Formats: sequence, C-alpha cells, structure tokens
Amino acid sequence: MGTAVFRDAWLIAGKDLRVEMRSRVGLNQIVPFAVTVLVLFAFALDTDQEALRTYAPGLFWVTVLLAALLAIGRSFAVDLADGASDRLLLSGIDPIAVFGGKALAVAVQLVVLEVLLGAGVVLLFDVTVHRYGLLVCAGLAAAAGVATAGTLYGALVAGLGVSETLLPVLLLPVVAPVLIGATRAFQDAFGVAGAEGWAWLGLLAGFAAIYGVFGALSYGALLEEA
Amino acid sequence: MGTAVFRDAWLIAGKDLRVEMRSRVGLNQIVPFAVTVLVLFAFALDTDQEALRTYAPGLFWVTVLLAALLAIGRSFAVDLADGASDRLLLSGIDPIAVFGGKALAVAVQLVVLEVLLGAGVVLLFDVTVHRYGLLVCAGLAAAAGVATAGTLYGALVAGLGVSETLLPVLLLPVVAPVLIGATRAFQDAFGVAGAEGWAWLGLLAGFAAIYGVFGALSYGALLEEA
Amino acid sequence: MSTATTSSSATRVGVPATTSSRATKVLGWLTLAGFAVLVALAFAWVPEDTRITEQGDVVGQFDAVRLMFVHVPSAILAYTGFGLTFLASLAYLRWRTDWWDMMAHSSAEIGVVFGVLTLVTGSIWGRPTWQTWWEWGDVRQVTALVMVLVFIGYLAVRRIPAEAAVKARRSAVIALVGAVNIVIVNRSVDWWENRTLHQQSTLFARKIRDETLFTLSFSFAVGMVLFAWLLLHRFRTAYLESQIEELEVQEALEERRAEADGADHGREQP
Amino acid sequence: MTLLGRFPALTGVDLDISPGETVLLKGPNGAGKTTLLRLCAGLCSLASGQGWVLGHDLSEERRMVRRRVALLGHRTGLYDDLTVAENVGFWAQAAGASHQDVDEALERLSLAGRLADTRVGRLSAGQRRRASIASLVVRRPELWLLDEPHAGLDQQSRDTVDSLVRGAAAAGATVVLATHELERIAVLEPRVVSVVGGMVRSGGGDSEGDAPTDGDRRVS
Amino acid sequence: MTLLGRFPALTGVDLDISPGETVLLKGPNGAGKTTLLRLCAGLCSLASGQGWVLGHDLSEERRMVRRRVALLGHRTGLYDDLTVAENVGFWAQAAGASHQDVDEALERLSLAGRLADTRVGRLSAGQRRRASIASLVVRRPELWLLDEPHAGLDQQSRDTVDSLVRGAAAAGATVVLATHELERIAVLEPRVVSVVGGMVRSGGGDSEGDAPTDGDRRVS
Ligand code: HEM
Ligand SMILES: Nc1ncnc2c1ncn2[C@@H]1O[C@H](COP(=O)(O)OP(=O)(O)OP(=O)(O)O)[C@@H](O)[C@H]1O
Ligand SMILES: Nc1ncnc2c1ncn2[C@@H]1O[C@H](COP(=O)(O)OP(=O)(O)OP(=O)(O)O)[C@@H](O)[C@H]1O
Ligand SMILES: [Mg+2]
Ligand SMILES: [Mg+2]
Repeated sequence: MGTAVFRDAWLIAGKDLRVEMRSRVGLNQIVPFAVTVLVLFAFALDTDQEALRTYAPGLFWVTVLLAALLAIGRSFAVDLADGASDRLLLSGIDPIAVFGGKALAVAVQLVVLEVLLGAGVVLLFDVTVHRYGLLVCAGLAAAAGVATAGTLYGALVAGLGVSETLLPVLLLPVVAPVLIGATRAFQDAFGVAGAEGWAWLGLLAGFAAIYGVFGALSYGALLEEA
Repeated sequence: MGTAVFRDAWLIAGKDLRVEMRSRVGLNQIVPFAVTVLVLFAFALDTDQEALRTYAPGLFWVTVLLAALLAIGRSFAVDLADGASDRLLLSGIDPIAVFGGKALAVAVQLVVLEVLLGAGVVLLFDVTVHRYGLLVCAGLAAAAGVATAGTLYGALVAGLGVSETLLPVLLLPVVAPVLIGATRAFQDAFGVAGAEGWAWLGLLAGFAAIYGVFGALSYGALLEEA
Repeated sequence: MSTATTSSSATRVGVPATTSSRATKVLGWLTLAGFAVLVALAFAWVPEDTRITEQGDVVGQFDAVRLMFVHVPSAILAYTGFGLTFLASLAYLRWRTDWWDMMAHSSAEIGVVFGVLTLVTGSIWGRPTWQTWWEWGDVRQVTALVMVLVFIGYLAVRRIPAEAAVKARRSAVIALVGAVNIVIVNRSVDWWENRTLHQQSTLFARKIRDETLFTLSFSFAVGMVLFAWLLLHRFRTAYLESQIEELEVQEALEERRAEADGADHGREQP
Repeated sequence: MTLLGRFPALTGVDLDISPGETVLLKGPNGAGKTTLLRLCAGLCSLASGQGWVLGHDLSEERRMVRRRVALLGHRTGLYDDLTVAENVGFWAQAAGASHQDVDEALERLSLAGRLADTRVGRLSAGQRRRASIASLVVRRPELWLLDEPHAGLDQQSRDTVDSLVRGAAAAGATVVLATHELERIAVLEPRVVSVVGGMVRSGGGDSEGDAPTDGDRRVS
Repeated sequence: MTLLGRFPALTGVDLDISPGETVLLKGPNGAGKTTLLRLCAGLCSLASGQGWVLGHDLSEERRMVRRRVALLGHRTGLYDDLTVAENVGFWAQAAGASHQDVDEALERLSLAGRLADTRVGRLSAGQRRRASIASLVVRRPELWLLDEPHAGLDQQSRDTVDSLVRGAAAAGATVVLATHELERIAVLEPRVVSVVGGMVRSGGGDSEGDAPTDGDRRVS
C-alpha cells in the first residue's frame, strides 16, 4: 500500500490545488478577505496602536482561522457540487490518501496566506520580528494543525447540506488550542510578551500530529457514508 | 404598483425566512458560530477582562458582521442552488420587491442574532448596559444598514461562481462605517467610552437609508442578467 | 507590460501589435524629463524641512519632506483614477458601450497602483516623522486603505471569468459605491480633526515655502502627464485584448459554422 | 449571435414562430437548443443580430418578454427545503395565481397527497421534474419554452406532458420544445426546426417558414 | 429495507443477477430505481434484510463492492473548473488507467478535440453527461450501474451508450440499468425487472429469477 497511498494523496492534492488555481478563489479573494478582516479588527479595537501591537499575534491567527474556514469549505464544496464525493468513495482510493491529499492542499493554501498576511501584519500593526526560526516553524505547524483538523471536520459536515455554516461551529472550538499556541509562539517571536515560544510550538506540532494520525485513521469510517 | 410591490416583497421575505426556518441554519449554526467567534476573541485578547470589557462593543459588531456574511451568502445560495434565481427574473416580480424582501429577511435574522449574541456579550464580557434606548435603536439601524448593503452586494456577486468568498471582500470595506458607528454607539450605551452615541446612530440610520434607496434603484439593473 | 504577451497573437491577425503611438511617445519622454527635473528640484532646490523652536532646538522632517513630491501626487492620481472610473461607470450604465467599460477598468487599475503607492510612501514617511509605519488612529491612512481595498475588490470582480456584459454591469455598480470613498478620504482630516496625525490641507493655506509649493505643483504636472501616458497604454492594452477576444470569437464562430456544415453533409440526421 | 462567455453558442438564427404554433427543436448535443430557449425567454442577450418574441424586441424589451413566458430548463427552479406544495404555492403567488390553481396543478402532475407535503430535496429525479412542471403550469403563460420536458419522466407523466402541450396549444398558447425523443412528439405534429452548430434552420417540410409573414415574431 | 432519512425507499427486494447479465430496471418515478442502484454500489445501507453484490455482503463488505463498480448517477461527478480531459484524466489516474485509456474514452464519446479542452462547467447538458460516461469508461468496471444513461443524449450518443453496454456485456461485465425509455433498450434483450413502490419484482417472462440459484448474488 505504501507508495500507492502517497501517489493517490498527491493526485488528490494536485486536483484540489488545480481547481483552486483555476477558480483563483485563493489569490483573488481569500487573501483580500483576510486583509480586510485585519482592518476591521483595527477599527473594532478602537484604533489603539499600542493595543494593536500587543494583540497582533492573536488577531493574525483569528484571521487565519477565519480564512481557513473558507478554504476548507471550498475544498469540500468542490467535491460535493456534482457528486464527485460519491465517486471518490467508489474510486477505491485509500481514505488515508484522500485525507492526506486534501489536508496537504489546504495546508499549502494556508501557508501562502500566512506569508502574505504576515507581511500585512508586520507593516500595518508595526511589529518587529525577533525570532524568525520560531515564526516559520510555528507558522508551518499551525498550518498543518488547522489543515488536518479542518479536513477531518470538513469531511464530517460535508454533504449535510448546510456545511458552510456548520463547519465554523464545529471546527473553531477544536482549533482553539492552535489559536492559543500559535498566538503565544508569535508573541514570543514578536517579542511582545515573554511566552515560552518553543514550548508552545511543541503544542502545535503535537496537535498537528494527533489530528494527522486521528484523521487518517478515522477518515475511512467517516467516508463510509450511510 | 404601490401595494403589489409590498405584497411581493412580503412574499419573498416570507419565502426566504421559511427556507431558513426549515434548514435551521440560522438558529443551529450561525448563532453558535457567532458565539464561538466571540470566545475565540477572548482567547486572542489573552483573556484580559479589562480589555475585553473595553473592546466588547467592537468585538460584538465584528462578530455580527461575520455572521451577516454567512446569512447573506446563504440567502443567495438558496436561490441559485437550482435555478430559482432565473425563475425570479421570469416571474415578473418588481426587482424593488425582490430587493426589499431579501433585505427584510436578512435584517430579521440579524436582529435575532444580535439579541442572542448581545446576551452572550453581556454575560461573557461582563458589561453593563446604561442606555437601553440607544442600544435598541443602534441595533436596529445597524441591522438595516448591513442588510441593505449586504443584499445589494450579495446580488452583485451572486452567480459569479465564487460568491461565498467574493462577498466578504467587497462587502466588509463598504460596511466599515456601520462597524465604526455601531461600535461607538454601543460604547456609549455600555458606558465604556464617552462617545456621542446618538450622533453615531444618525450615521447608521443614514447609511441604511442611502443603501436602501440605492439598492432598490439599482437592483433592477443588476438583475437584468446577460 | 502585457503588450508583450498580446503582441504575438495580435500581429498574427493584423492588429497593430503595440500600444504606443506618437502621442504616447511624447508623453513618455515628457514624463521622463519632468521626472528628472523633479528630482533635481526636490533634492537640490527645496531646502530640508527644519524649524528652530523658541528653545533653540532644531525640529522638522529634514530630508524626509522630499517624500511629499511622490506621496501627494500619488494620492491625487489615485483620486483621479477612481474618479475617472466613477464617471466611466456612470457613462457605461447610460450608454452600455465597451469603450466606457474599458475606460473604467483601465483607470481603476491605475488608481489602485497609485493608491498603493500613496500607502507605501505614506508609511515610509510616517516612520521618521510619526515614529510608526502605520497609525490606526489616523483617519486618512485608514480611509485611504479602505478605498484601495474597495477597488482591489473591484478588480477581483473584473478578473472573474463571467459573461462580459454581466461583469461590466456589476463592476460599474461597485465603482459607483466605491467612488464615495474619494470624498471620505479627502474630507476625513477635516471631519475628524482630533483623530488624525495627518496633515490637513496645507497646500493652499500657504503654510509652506514657495520652493516647496512650486516643486509640489510641478510634481502634480508630471504626475498628470504620467497618468495620461499610463492610461493611454492601459486603455489600448484593454482595447487590444478586446480585439483579440473578438478575433477568438470570430475563429470560434468559423469553427462553429464548420460544425454546422459538417453535420449537414457528414452526419445522417434522423 | 449569442455568446456564452466567448463561445458563440448561437451563430445564425432564422426562425419565425406564429402564435399558437407548436415548434420542435431538434439537434445534437451542444447544438444550442437550450441557449435558443433561454434567448427566447430573455435570459440571454444577442451580441449581434436582432430578434422578437411575442412582439417584443429581444435586445431592448427583454423584461417585457420575461413575464409572459414559462421556461422549463435543465434546472428545476425549486427550493430544496420547502415542500412541493409550498414551492408550487410560492411561484403561484408570484404569478398572481390562486390556491385552486395550485391544487389543480398538483393534481394534474400526480403530486397531490403525500408528495405534496414532501420537501423537494427528498424527491426522486422524476418527481422533482414533475414538481417543476407544476410550478410552471400555474403561471398560464402565453409562451411555453420546454427544454427536454420528458427527460426523467415515467410513461404516465410523459403522457401528462403531452396532453399539457396539446392543451396549451389548443388554448392558443405558443409552445417551443427541445427534445431528443422525436418519436414521442411526432403525435403532436409539430413544426420541426433543426439546430446544428448554433445554426437554426426551419426544416420539416413546411418551407413557408422561411418567408417571415409576421414581422414581429421573428428571432434572428 | 433501505431508508432515506425516514422514508423506506426500498421495502422488499428479491433480485438475482448472474454475472454477464444485462438487467433493465423499469418502474414509475419514485419507485426506487436510483436507490436500488446506489444500494448495489454500496452507497446506501440496508436497515434490515441482507444482500450480496459480486459475492460481497452489502451489510459488511460495502468497501469491497465499491471499487468494483461504476455508477452513472443523476449527478455527473465532474469538477466544473477542470477541463473534460483533466476530469477524465483525474478519474483515470484514480483508477490506475493509462493516458491511452483516456484518449480512447474521449474518442469514443466524441469528446476529443475542442471539447476535451473545455471546462466542464461550460458544457451543454448532454455533453456533460457524455463526459461523465467517459470518466467511467476508463475504469473498466466489473459491474456497470447506469441510471437513465440515455437521458439528455442525442441520437448518436444514445447509440454509443448502447454499443458500450453491449461491449461491456460481451466482455463479461454485469450491467444493471434503469431507464424510462424501454423501447430503446429492447434491442439489447435485457432481463426486465420492475420496481414499484420500493418492491422489486423479477419480471419479463423469465420466472426462474424467483428461485435464487446462486446464493451470493442475491440482493434482498
Ligand atoms: C500610510 C500613510 C499615509 C496615507 C495613506 C496618506 C494618504 C494621503 C492622501 C490620500 C492624501 C491626499 C489628501 C487630499 O488632498 O485629499 C495625502 C496628502 C498628504 N499627505 Fe499623506 N498619507 C500618509 C502618510 C503621510 C505622512 C507620514 C505625511 C507626513 C508627515 C503625509 C503628508 C501629507 C501631506 C503634506 C499631504 C498633502 C496635504 C494636503 O494638502 O491635502 N502623509 N496623504
Ligand atoms: N457557460 C458556457 N460557456 C461557454 N460555452 C457554453 C456555456 N454553456 C454552453 N456552452 C456551449 O454552448 C453550446 C450550446 O449549448 P446548449 O446548452 O445550448 O446546447 P444544447 O443544444 O441544449 O445541448 P444538449 O442537447 O446537450 O442540452 C455548447 O457547445 C456548449 O459547449
Ligand atoms: N433523501 C431522501 N429522503 C427521503 N426520501 C427520499 C430521498 N431521496 C429519495 N426519496 C424517496 O425515495 C423514493 C425512491 O426514490 P428514487 O430516487 O430511488 O426513485 P427512482 O425510481 O429513481 O425515480 P425516478 O424515476 O424519478 O428517478 C421516492 O419516493 C423518493 O421520494
Ligand atoms: Mg440543452
Ligand atoms: Mg432516479
């Protein structure tokens, strides 16, 4: 099974990313959406520069999560639109590969988003980066965590007819640890609070690993519709 | 034309609300979504009670806006799902009635959401209400503003294939004044900052009026597909 | 520019494969020359911004003030671009011709470029003068950002592969709403006087030196020439694109007609 | 010419439909039948050329056309979360029809009883299509545009559709209908028009179709 | 019994399909044909009773069934944003088929050339359905489940589908096919099974269908 799973995961990820490239939802819309949300926060926080700098990491991650909801929702909407999800079930592709492929595609999109949005935060909220290594590792680990948990929950709600609204409700509480961990790690990296960044990074990596394994294992059961 | 427009607007609003009641997206999902977002904010702001109380109005309105995006998106997705939007065009119903009806349905949902979420904020963020009249008026005016602008923009992106992600990008900057105005009005009502609540209420009402009129006037041109 | 990519298919069918003409060449050289003069004026003639306070301290923006000659004209050009988009959109909704649609699209794109330039130069300028890249408390900065975002959204709609007429009509409505931002940005410093670090209208209040004023006016003139030059090119690019589209349609039309004929002769219709 | 995106779905149309006539559009997949029907409904625009439907110019007065037609397309135009009766009732009210019209339509399409109170999202493909037809019947349109009206229907429902078309034609309505099941429709003795590669040709033996007798019912 | 939500879509099934056989499901709208096909594909579950397909128990081994069948349903299973060639290619790779298989399938369904590079979202209804069939052909399944395979297709494509079914049957594959166009299929001389109100009855004259001869191909 070894290589076949990787080959199939790759196939699925490639398909998902290609669909995204074609529809250009990511670049043209999710990124501007994320930037706009950042701006909204600035308004909501009463444009208090000091507060903004302090809360920049938290706001960054809330924004990433909200954008991730869109990306995950689309990843499944595309399959459901005209019954491709049924056909994936019938294709004989190992569910682990489907899970891995979809999670990979989401993670790639999230990383791109984080890079662009991160640049926005550094400029708009006037923060300075102290520890680049931590920043990059935390960004990758958090993306992996959100992507794995998101793919699992995306599959859970897929086909229930109202997934675009159900997904946030289920997923957001679950990824709260990612939000907290990534926020702390970034606070450390930005030097705004003396959090133990690397410890929090451990949490993020653990989260991603757990959801990766759990997702891969339970995906088959999830997909086995009806 | 007079009464026919009202009758038709009522018909459309009734249909939209009935679909929402059936699918229970509003109650079962958008509300929990909104509450979850509030909780996320609490995490993101590092659970600093004082900060939370100060920023409660802003966070409340950011949350309402995000939930409004979902409600508006669904309002149009329901029509587009199986070609009902084409049939609305062919029905001979005055576009003004379609606009009015859809905006009304969205506004009703927003008001319900605001009430539930408002209770949540009062409990979670430990704020006290000083001026009930202002609170209620600002809530209604903001709902009207978001609903009218949202319906206009919802129609703008409907059927472009990627509306669920395009809507936020376009709508959020436009409703930024509502966010600011409603936040200020609520700050006054909560007594967290000495903003001139009633003046901001004027802004909200003006916004709703302008978008109501502009939306009603331009809706026909928008719907005149292809 | 996109002229390079479009030229091959354009020449193939005999449309002029360039967006330049005598007028644009003149404008181009004028821009370059004007820019050279502007640089000279800005660095050699305009003195650095210093004032001596009563205590004898030297304050001011020093060399940073020279950023004004990029920042302010950019802002004006962004307004111009969006304003033109507004007018062209109105005209489109009235007459429904592709010409106005292309005009709206072209000027919006240029507007966004200069809008971003305003934000960037403003930020750079803010670093030495306000000690911050970005100040959320400043209404002009924030409203300017919102304005640019609205038009980025506009361009996002324009880029969606949808029916041309639908797209044109919908983006025209977005532009109408979006253009309101011009007024808001322009008046913001006066409406919210106490909430801004940003300069209020210094320009015509004659609060600045004559050299600075002259150079600034000169930079406006250069900016306008630059704008005209860019707009001509961008519009012609849009026009060429539409021509290519037209040709593609013609090609497809021929193929489609052949399909019809082939079916007539080849296939037995029951 | 009608463009879908940049694709010339209809390239040349020369069609002349007299009121009360029953016209059958035939042609291979992708010929442009659906597009032609949507054009007649005022849902597509003419990039070049001109056309009239029921006396209205298709370039200028599409809104006038729209309210006089009923289009049965590939999609059903129903709300999944509402019941059959609610859906048909909604479209009936939108068209100003009465409750009785609704009941009649449901009866006619064998949707009365349990099915009337079933959510549309839970219907089988054919039942759903029947519900869609019922929601059009209540409109009593002057021009019926039917895109593959028999697709997915069982024998009984096919007969219902046939009698519906006959009834509409007898009542003076115009019917334009696209289908691949030519035999089925033969009993109605329609004028056959073939669409191939976006070209529309009045065929089927009655050559008088080429000479426009009635200028304002011409689609080109 | 098979429940859809709380609705007993299939109430009693007694069906026995020998390998290589061609079975035609007929019955009115809402009878349960689609549900039966989905059940055979392993996409629905049995609330009570038991069934076997290709030797696998439908309650226990649905996964094994799934990878051996190809189901052409009411929905096409294609991605709107990808081209026809990309879609067929994707499903081919997922099934381990080669590029050549893809080309052959496209050729067979008259989708080569311009259409192959068209995004599926821009196809006509019939073209889209053909693309869906092409994406199934590449799988070379052991059991074909076809839900109204002719719906929306033009005459030529209907013939293609017929020859496809004949070819599959000749190659030893089993074909179960639901359709309302009984005449069309008559030339294939299938065994006719009628489904009414969720009850499945082997009909069409071969009464030996009632006595299960081969226990492991029984669906109940
Ligand atoms: C990102 C930050 C900034 C943005 C978005 C911004 C935006 C703008 C805009 C839109 C205008 C045109 C105003 C009008 O006439 O309507 C403008 C003008 C101007 N800006 Fe900025 N600005 C920024 C930062 C700065 C900074 C840091 C300075 C200098 C300390 C500055 C100095 C000026 C001056 C002197 C004018 C001309 C004022 C007038 O006569 O109206 N700006 N800016
Ligand atoms: N959105 C679109 N964009 C581009 N081309 C399209 C679009 N929709 C349809 N087409 C093309 O237009 C042509 C005509 O399509 P149309 O749906 O009118 O065909 P049809 O005659 O109804 O076919 P069918 O019998 O398959 O339903 C087809 O070749 C199709 O590929
Ligand atoms: N999701 C669902 N929930 C509840 N009932 C359903 C659902 N889907 C279908 N049904 C019901 O199950 C029955 C069988 O449906 P099915 O789709 O199998 O019929 P069919 O024989 O394929 O009909 P058709 O010829 O119209 O396609 C129908 O009466 C239908 O109302
Ligand atoms: Mg068609
Ligand atoms: Mg069926």
